[in-house]
Amino acid sequence: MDLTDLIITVVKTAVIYIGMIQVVPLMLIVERRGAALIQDRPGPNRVGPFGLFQPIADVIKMMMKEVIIPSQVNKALYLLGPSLVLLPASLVIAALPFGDFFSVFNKPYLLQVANIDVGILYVLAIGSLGIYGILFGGWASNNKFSLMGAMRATSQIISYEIPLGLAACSAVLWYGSFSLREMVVTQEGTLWGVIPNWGVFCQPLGFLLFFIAAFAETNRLPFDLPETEAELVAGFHTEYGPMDFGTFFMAEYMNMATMSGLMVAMYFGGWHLPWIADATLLQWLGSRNILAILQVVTVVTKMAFFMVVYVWVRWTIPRFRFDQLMRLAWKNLIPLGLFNIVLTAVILYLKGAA
Amino acid sequence: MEAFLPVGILFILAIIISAGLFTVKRLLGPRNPVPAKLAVYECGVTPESSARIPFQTGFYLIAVLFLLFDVEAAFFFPWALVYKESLAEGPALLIAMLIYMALLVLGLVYIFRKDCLKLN
Amino acid sequence: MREILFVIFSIFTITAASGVLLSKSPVYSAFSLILSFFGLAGLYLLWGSTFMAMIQILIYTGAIVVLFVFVVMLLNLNTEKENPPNLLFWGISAGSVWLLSLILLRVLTRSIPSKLPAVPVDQLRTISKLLFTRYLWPFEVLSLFLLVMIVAIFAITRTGEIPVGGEKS
Amino acid sequence: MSFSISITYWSHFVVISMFALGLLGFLLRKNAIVVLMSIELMLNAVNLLLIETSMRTNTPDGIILVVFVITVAAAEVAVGLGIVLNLYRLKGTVKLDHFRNLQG
Repeated sequence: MDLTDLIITVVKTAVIYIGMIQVVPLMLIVERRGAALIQDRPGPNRVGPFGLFQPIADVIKMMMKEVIIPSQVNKALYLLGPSLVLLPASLVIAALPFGDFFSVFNKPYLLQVANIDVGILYVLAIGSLGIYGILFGGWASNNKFSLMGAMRATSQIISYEIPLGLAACSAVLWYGSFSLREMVVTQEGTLWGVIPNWGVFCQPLGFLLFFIAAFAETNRLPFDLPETEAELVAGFHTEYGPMDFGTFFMAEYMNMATMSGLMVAMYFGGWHLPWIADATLLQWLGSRNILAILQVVTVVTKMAFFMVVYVWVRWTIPRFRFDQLMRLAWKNLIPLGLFNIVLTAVILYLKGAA
Repeated sequence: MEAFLPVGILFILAIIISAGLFTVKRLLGPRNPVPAKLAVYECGVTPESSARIPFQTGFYLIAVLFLLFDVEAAFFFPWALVYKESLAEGPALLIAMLIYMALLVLGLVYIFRKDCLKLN
Repeated sequence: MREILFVIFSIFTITAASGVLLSKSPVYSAFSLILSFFGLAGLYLLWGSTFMAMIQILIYTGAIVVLFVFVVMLLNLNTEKENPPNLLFWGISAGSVWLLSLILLRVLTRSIPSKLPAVPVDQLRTISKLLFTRYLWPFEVLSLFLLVMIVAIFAITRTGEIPVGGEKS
Repeated sequence: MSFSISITYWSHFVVISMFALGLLGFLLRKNAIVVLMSIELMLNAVNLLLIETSMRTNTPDGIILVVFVITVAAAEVAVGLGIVLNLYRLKGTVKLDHFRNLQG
């Protein structure tokens, strides 16, 4: 790896990371306006045209607020809490593929932070570290509501990690690879010449499981038990100031974006457009780099669709109760995940035998 | 292993962003601590008892079951990786996994029978 | 480059591991344990075993330490103070234990040649194949073992709340 | 893989130190939970040695052994902490000095 490689890698990483952070202000306005649309009210529409500058105002307001460190907290862990949530959320995006590759000086560079051969395991492993920020932050706050909120959040996240893993496992079974990039490459073309060869058509049950588990993993409604306002004040971040709350929020939105990116890569064909092969597109466009831009636009559009679905579901479906949540995970999703693995294995066996 | 170098770069960037957020809030926000403001929040009244809550075994059981099932699920991954290639050698791997999964399902059935996961 | 990273990760791991011992509060011990396992995962990566590094993070940091942290936080043992350590006693113990481990390692690894590694094979698939061919039966027994563990845990855990300070307090 | 021999010695140093720290914590600490953590440290030192040797000699068997060790460690922690919980229920503490009923 020479110097130009290193510089391009650093720039690429920075661009992808900063791009993922931009999800946060965008989602702020989409969520607030979306909620207003669904609840039939105007929503924030004063700051700038159509209220588009609302996120800027929100961020400035958060920064200018007073920093409060409550007197009874366990200071070191209390201050570390938000960062401990943000770090794993930032690291997970390394495995997401945003496109095939672009070329600089006739040398190809992948449109992905790192092409990790154990991609899906990496995502599951690093993604599971996010709970420590919640646990330590909630415990260090030294408040009943915080501790209860943290415990609930953790129980929920760890319970839904197993269905998530089982769904990912059946995807690995289907594609025969851990690498998300290779999964996307396999999804090119059509199934029986009619429908796109996407994971969602080959693994419908797996996608459903992954979709439900993704909501629970990101603590979104209908699974936002950790911060049930009526019971737990604000959950694990009761004692945190505005900017720390902002950091937790940022991590939540980045996790949502990562989950959307995973769903796109594993089940919705990644950078492939339906029915059009990459080679044909390259012929039409004539240039590798224009194709790369088109691929990035495709992936981002698909991700944006899932983000809108997140908002839509949030304001449509009411919240579960805690025992219902646990029953859903252990009694329904885990047996279904195991069944899906057996089903996939048997189908692959029959396909191989035929 | 070289593939993880960009992850290291990303890690450094993430640390910079977290540290930046940390300093920004320290620099911009006013500081005016008052004892009442710094007290523990309990819906506006003085805290009744300490934040210690009785240990609920339910949480422990969830964590233990998660641990055991996570270990079992982790073993599905290497199997899933080589399953497709091993199909040419007959259904040996499929049967091996079915036995493994039967034992796992037995565990699940035991959990449902005992019904220990009912919280509240 | 690799050597420098290796030294950094080693020092990080050992410092975090000593943090487990030296922390007054079990919560900080658990936190150090997380850092230490993270450093170990880095060392596994440096040795070229990406799969084991991920399994280390997934199972050790992601599941085993969660259990520790749950128990520590819910039992709230923070108030229990241990007597301050006798530094001389700890130092002598540390030295002798370290020497003992050194001798143990020398004896155990005498037969292993310290030759330089060949080009690593496609490690992921090799391990997976091996696990389901030569080690298939130990693997099945492992499943049975975990099943027994589930039963055992339900047998020893009584449901209900444990009041602060135990039932007898 | 351009590791020199000296790195091997470094690695052994890490293994020894981690094992020694684990053993030390196991022998000297009074808190039952920290004792369990120390056992984890010892197991991890052995894991590191196994992986290092296995990668150095290019035999994947060592890594399989690590997989088994991790499973057993998980089960050990699960049952161990269950026992600690029961101890806490009995005496309201997890300090090992308080459990001397079996002492002769």
